[in-house]
Amino acid sequence: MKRRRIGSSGLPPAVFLFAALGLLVLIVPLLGLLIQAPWSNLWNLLSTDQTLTAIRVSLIVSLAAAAGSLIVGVPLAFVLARVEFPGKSILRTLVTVPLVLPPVVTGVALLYGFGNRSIFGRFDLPFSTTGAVLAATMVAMPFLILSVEGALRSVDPRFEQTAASLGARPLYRWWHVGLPMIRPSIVAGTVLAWARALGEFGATITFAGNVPGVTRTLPLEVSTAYTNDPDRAVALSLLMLAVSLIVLISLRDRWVPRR
Amino acid sequence: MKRRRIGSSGLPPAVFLFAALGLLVLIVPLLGLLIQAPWSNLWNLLSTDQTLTAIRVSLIVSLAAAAGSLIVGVPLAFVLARVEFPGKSILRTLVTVPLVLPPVVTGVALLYGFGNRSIFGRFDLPFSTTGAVLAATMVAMPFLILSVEGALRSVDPRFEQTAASLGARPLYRWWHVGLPMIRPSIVAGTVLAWARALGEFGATITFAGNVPGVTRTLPLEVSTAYTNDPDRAVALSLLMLAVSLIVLISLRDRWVPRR
Amino acid sequence: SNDRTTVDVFAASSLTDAFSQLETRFEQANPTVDIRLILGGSDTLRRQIDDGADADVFAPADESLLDGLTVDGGVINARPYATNQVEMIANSGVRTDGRDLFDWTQEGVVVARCEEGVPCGMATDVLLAEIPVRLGVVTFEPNVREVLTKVRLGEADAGFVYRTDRLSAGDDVVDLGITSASASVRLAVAALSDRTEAIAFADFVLSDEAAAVLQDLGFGRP
Amino acid sequence: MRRPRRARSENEFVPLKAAIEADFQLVRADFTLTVAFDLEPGATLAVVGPNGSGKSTLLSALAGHTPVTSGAIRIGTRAVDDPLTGTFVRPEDRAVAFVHQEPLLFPHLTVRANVEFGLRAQKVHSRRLLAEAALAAVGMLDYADSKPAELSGGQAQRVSLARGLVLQRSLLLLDEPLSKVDVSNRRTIRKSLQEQGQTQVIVTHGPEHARECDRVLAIDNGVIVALATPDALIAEPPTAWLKELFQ
Amino acid sequence: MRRPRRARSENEFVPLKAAIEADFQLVRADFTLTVAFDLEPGATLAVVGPNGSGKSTLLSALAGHTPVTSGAIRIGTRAVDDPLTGTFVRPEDRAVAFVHQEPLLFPHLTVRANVEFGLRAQKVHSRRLLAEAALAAVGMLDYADSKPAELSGGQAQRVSLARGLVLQRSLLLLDEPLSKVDVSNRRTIRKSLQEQGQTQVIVTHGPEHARECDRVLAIDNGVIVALATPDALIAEPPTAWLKELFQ
Ligand SMILES: Nc1ncnc2c1ncn2[C@@H]1O[C@H](COP(=O)(O)OP(=O)(O)OP(=O)(O)O)[C@@H](O)[C@H]1O
Ligand SMILES: Nc1ncnc2c1ncn2[C@@H]1O[C@H](COP(=O)(O)OP(=O)(O)OP(=O)(O)O)[C@@H](O)[C@H]1O
Ligand SMILES: [Mg+2]
Ligand SMILES: [Mg+2]
Repeated sequence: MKRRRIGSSGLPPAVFLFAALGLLVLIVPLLGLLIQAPWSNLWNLLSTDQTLTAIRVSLIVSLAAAAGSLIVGVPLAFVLARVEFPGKSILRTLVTVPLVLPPVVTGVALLYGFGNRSIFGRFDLPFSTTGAVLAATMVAMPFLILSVEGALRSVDPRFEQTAASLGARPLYRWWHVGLPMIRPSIVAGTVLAWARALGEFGATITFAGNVPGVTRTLPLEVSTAYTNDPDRAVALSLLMLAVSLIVLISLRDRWVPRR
Repeated sequence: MKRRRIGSSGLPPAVFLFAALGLLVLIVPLLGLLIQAPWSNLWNLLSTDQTLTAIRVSLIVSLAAAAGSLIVGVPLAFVLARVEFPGKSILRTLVTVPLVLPPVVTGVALLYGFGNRSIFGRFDLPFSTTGAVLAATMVAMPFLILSVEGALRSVDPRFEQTAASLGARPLYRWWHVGLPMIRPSIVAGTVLAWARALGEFGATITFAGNVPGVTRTLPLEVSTAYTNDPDRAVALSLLMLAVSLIVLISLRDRWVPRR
Repeated sequence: SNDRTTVDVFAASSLTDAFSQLETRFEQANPTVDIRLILGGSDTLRRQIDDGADADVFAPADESLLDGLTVDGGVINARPYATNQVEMIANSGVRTDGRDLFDWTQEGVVVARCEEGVPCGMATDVLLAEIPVRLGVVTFEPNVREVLTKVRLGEADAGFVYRTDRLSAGDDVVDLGITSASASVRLAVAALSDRTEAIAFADFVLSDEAAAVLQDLGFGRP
Repeated sequence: MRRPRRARSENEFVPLKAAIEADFQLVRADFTLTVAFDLEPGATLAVVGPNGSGKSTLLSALAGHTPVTSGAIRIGTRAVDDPLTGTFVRPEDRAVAFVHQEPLLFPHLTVRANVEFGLRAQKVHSRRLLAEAALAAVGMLDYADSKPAELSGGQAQRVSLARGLVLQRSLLLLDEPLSKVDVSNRRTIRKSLQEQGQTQVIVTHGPEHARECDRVLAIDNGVIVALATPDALIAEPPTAWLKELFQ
Repeated sequence: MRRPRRARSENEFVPLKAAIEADFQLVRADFTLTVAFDLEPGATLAVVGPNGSGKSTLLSALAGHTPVTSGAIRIGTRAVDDPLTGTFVRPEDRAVAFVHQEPLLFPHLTVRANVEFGLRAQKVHSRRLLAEAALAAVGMLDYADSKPAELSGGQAQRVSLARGLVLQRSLLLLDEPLSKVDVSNRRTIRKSLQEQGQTQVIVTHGPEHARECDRVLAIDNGVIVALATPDALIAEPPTAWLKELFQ
C-alpha cells in the first residue's frame, strides 16, 4: 500500500513545476499578510462590540445567501443542463453575468430592479438585511450554478434512465439519483457560493448601504477600517481568514468524499 | 425525435418552480439595468478615446490573467486532486482563500507579498499592467482550480490506468488522456476565471492603482464614471455586458460539447 | 440601550475620525441618543438619500453635495462648520533635499491623487491649475484615505491629501509645502428630518466644543 | 398529445403476464431497426444476433428509452408508443423491468439499497424481505452491505439483475444478463428465471440460454432474419450465423 | 527504493514471448489473493473461477495496477514487483498488453485513435497500417471513424481488444475479452489469438476458450484450486465447480 503512494501520482514532473508556480502566486501574498499582521495587538483590535456585530451580520447574510443559492441555484442548474428550449444559450450566459459585472454595477442593477424606485414596484429592500442577502445571493449564485452544471454534464444519463425503468417518477428520481450522484459538486458549489457571499463588498454597499448591525458585514467593516485604522483592517482580515478556513476545512473533510 | 424532446427532460415540476425563482433573482436586476439605460445617448457616452483605452487595458489584463490561471491553475488542480501529502487539506483551502477575502484585503495582501516594500524583495509591480494582471490572476485562479478539481474527482481513474498499460508515460498520459477527458471543465473554468478577471475591481485598485492606460480597466473606469457621470457608468456596464456575452456565448457553443 | 433613540448620520468616510469623536461626545452629553454613523463615499451616500434612504443627518465631504437636496418638499438648511485644504505630501523615505519639488516626472515615480469628480479630486485639480507641478505616473484613487494609505506604505512616492490626513499620518509622510488656500473644500452639515435629536446633533457639529475637536484634527474655520 | 400520467393505477391494468405486440421502425443516424413480432403472455423470447445488429436498441424501444419513429408497440392491453396517435408511455409507467447490458448500479447506494430502489420508489411494503430474497436468488446476499465499487464484474451484474427481478413486473427485458456470470451461477440463475413465469425478452450470445426459451428472434443489421422455436432453428438454421450459434 | 525509469530500452530486453514467475500474496480489505505459478514463454493460460474469486485482481497485479503485498512477480527476465527489494516496475514499463474486463475506450478519441493510442505513445511508425490490421482482425475496421459512444456493447469490447493486441507485446493479459462478443466473431477472434504465439493469460467464463489453452489455472476465493492441462481437468475435475464448467 505504502509503496504505491510514494511518487506514484502518475503525474509528469512538469505538472509539479507549474503547480508550484501557481501556488506561489496564491501563497506569497497570504504569507505577507500573516507576517506583517499586528499579532501583539490583535486581541485589542478585535475585541469590540462592533466586531462582534459585524461577525453576526456577516454570518447571517452569507449563510442565508448560500442557502438561497442552493435552493434555487441547483434547480436552475438542472434546467440549464437538461432542458432544451429556444434562447437557452443566451439565458445560460445571462446567469453567469454577475460574475463579469463589477460589483458596483451589480449593485446599481439591483437598485434598478429591486430598489425603492424600481420600475417593478417598491420592495423596501435597500438598507435592510434582506437586501444585503439579495445582493450576496445574486453575486454568489452563479458560482453554484456553474459548478453544478459542469458536474451534470459529465454524469452518465443512463443512471437516471435506469431509475425510470425501476418505476421511479421524476421527483423521486431527481432526489434519489440525480442529486446524490453529483453531491460532491453541490457541496463544493455551495461552499464556493458561501465564500463568495462572505467576501462580498461592492454590490452590498451600493445596494444595501453600510448600516451598522444591519448591512455592515465584515468586508464593509474591513473597508471602513482600512481608510482609518489599517492595523484593524488587517486584524479583521485575519479574522475572516480564520473563520473561512475553519468552515472550509471542516466541510471539506466531512462532506466531500475522497475517491 | 421531436416527440422525445417535448417535456421529457425527466425533471419534476418543483424543480422548474425553484429554477424560475432563481432566474428571477438574476434576471430582474439586469432587466432594470437594460430598461433604464441611456440608450439614445449611448454612442456619445462610449465613443471616447478613454473608453477605447480602458477596453484595451481590460482585454489585455483579463486575457493575461485567464491564460496565467490556465497555465498554472490546471497543474495545481491536478496535484491537489491526485497527490497525497501531509497538510494537503490546509493547502487546498488556502487556495480558495482569495474567494473569501474581500478584494481590498487581497489587494493589501498583494502589497505585502509583491509590493515595493514587500519583505520578499522589490518587484516594481504596483501601478504596472503586470501588477494588474497579478491581482486579477490571484482573484481569478481559484475559480479555475475548483472547477477543474471537481471534475477530476469524478473521472474514472481506470482510464489513465489503461493508458499506462498501453505504454504511455506520465506526460503523454496527462496530455492525451487526463486533460482531454476533463476538457469541458477546463474550458468552463477558464471562462469563469476570465469573467472574474474582467470584473475585478477591489484588488486591482488597491494593489495596482488607477493609472489611465496602464491599470485603469473597465471596472475602474465604471467606478470613476459612477461618481461623475452615472449615465456613462451604466453605458460602460452595458458595454462590459455585451463584450462578455459575446465571448461567453461564442465559447459555450464552440468549445463546450453537448452530451 | 434599547430605549435609546437612534439617529442615522450619513457621513463621508474621509470624516470618520472627526465624526467618531463627535459621536462619543454627543452621546456622553445625551445618553438617550444613539448616533449611528453610516459611512461611505459622499456621492454614494447622496445617491442613497436621493433613492429614499432614511437619513437624519447628512455630512458629505463638500458642501456642494448638499445642493438641491429637498426633504418633504422643503429645501434643507446646509450649515458650514469647517474647511479642509489639499496639500502635496511625500513618503518620508523619499529624498526631497536637492530635488525640484515641482518635477515628479522621473522614471518610476508614482504620484497618487483622488479621482476626478470626488471633492478632494476637484480641490486637487484647482491646486494643480494654480501650481503647475509636473507629474509622471499618476494613479487616481477613489477616495483621499486611499491616497494617504498608498503614500504612507511607500507604494506611491507622493500624493495630494487633505491637511487633516497629513496630520493623522504623523511621521510617515512629509509636507512638501505645496498648497493653496483656494484648493480647499468647505464642509457643511444638514439635518434631513425634523426630529429634535437630528437637529440637536447638527447643532452640536456647529458648537464650540465640536470646533475644538475639529481644530485639533487640522480642520480650518469656515 | 401525451397521455395523462397516472401510472400507479395503470400498472394494475397490466396482467401479471403481459403480451407484446411490436411492429415498428426506429431510425437513428446510420442505423435503422425494423421489427414486427407478437409475444403471448408468459412466453420467453430469446433475441440473438451479431454485435451491433440492434438487440439492445430493440429492448430500449420496448422499455421506453428510445421512442420509435413509426409503427407502434403494445404491452399488455395498451399502446405504449404510437407516434400516429401521439401516445408515449414513459419508462416508469410501462410496468416492465429492464436490465441494461451494463450493471449501472447506483454508485452512492449499497447493494441492498440498489435492490430496494424500485420498491422504495413505488412505496412497496416489506422491501427488506423482498430485496434479500432477490439477492439470495442471484447468490449475492453476502454482499448486501457492500458498495458497488467493491464488487467484481460478475458480482455487479448479478446485483443489477436482482434489482430488476425484485420488482416482479409482468414483462422482463434482460440485455445479456449473464455475460460475466460464472457457469455455476449462470445455470442456477437461468433456472430461477425459467420459474418466474413472467413474459421475458432476453438478449443473449449464449446458445444454451437461447435453447431454453420458447421462441428465438434472430436479427441482423436491424432486420428480423428468423422468428421460430429453438428446435426449428436448430433443425433448419436459416442463416450461416444461426448455424454457427447452435452448432 | 524504485528502479530507475528507462522502460523504452528495457522493453527490448524482454523476449517476444515472456515467461511469468508469480509467487505472491495480495491483501485488500476483506480479500486476500495467494497465488504461485510459473508460465513458460509462449504458453497460454486460462484463468477460471467463480465471480469474485480474484481473477481480475490477479491480472491487475501482473499488469502493475495493484502492487503485491509480499512475494514477487517476474516477467521475462526481470523482477517487476518485489516488495523485499523495493522493486516496482510501473505498468507502462512492463511490456505487457492488458485488456480490462470493461472496454474503457477513451471517449474523446475515435475508434482508430483509440487503437493507435499505444503506438503513438511509443512513437511506433506505420501506426495507421498496424491499427487497421488490428481493427480488421476483430472485424471493426468499418467503425474506425466512429466515436466509442456510438458502438454497441460487443463492438466496444472488440475495439478494446484490438487496442491491446496492436502493441504486439510479449505478454497478453486478457480479462474476459469476449464476454459480449457474438459467437461467430468469438470463434474468429479465438483463432487469431491462438495464432499470435505470445504468452497469454486469459480470464474466461467460457469452457470452449479454456479448453483451447495450454493450461488452466482455477482459483476460488483467492486461492489456487487447480493448475493443470485442460484435458487433465476435464478427465478428473478436482472441484464440483470445475466439473460444472466443463460438463
Ligand atoms: N448512442 C448511439 N449512437 C449512434 N449509434 C449507436 C448508438 N448506440 C448504438 N449504435 C449503433 O446502433 C447499432 C445497434 O446497436 P445495439 O447496441 O442495438 O447492438 P446490439 O445488437 O445490442 O449489439 P451487442 O451484441 O454488441 O450488444 C450498432 O450499429 C451501433 O453501432
Ligand atoms: N475496488 C475494490 N475494493 C474492494 N474490494 C474489491 C474491489 N474490487 C474487487 N473487490 C473484491 O475482491 C474480490 C475479487 O474480485 P475480482 O474482481 O478479482 O474477481 P473476479 O474473479 O475477477 O470476478 P468476476 O468473474 O466477477 O470478474 C471480490 O470479492 C470483490 O468483491
Ligand atoms: Mg447490446
Ligand atoms: Mg473480473
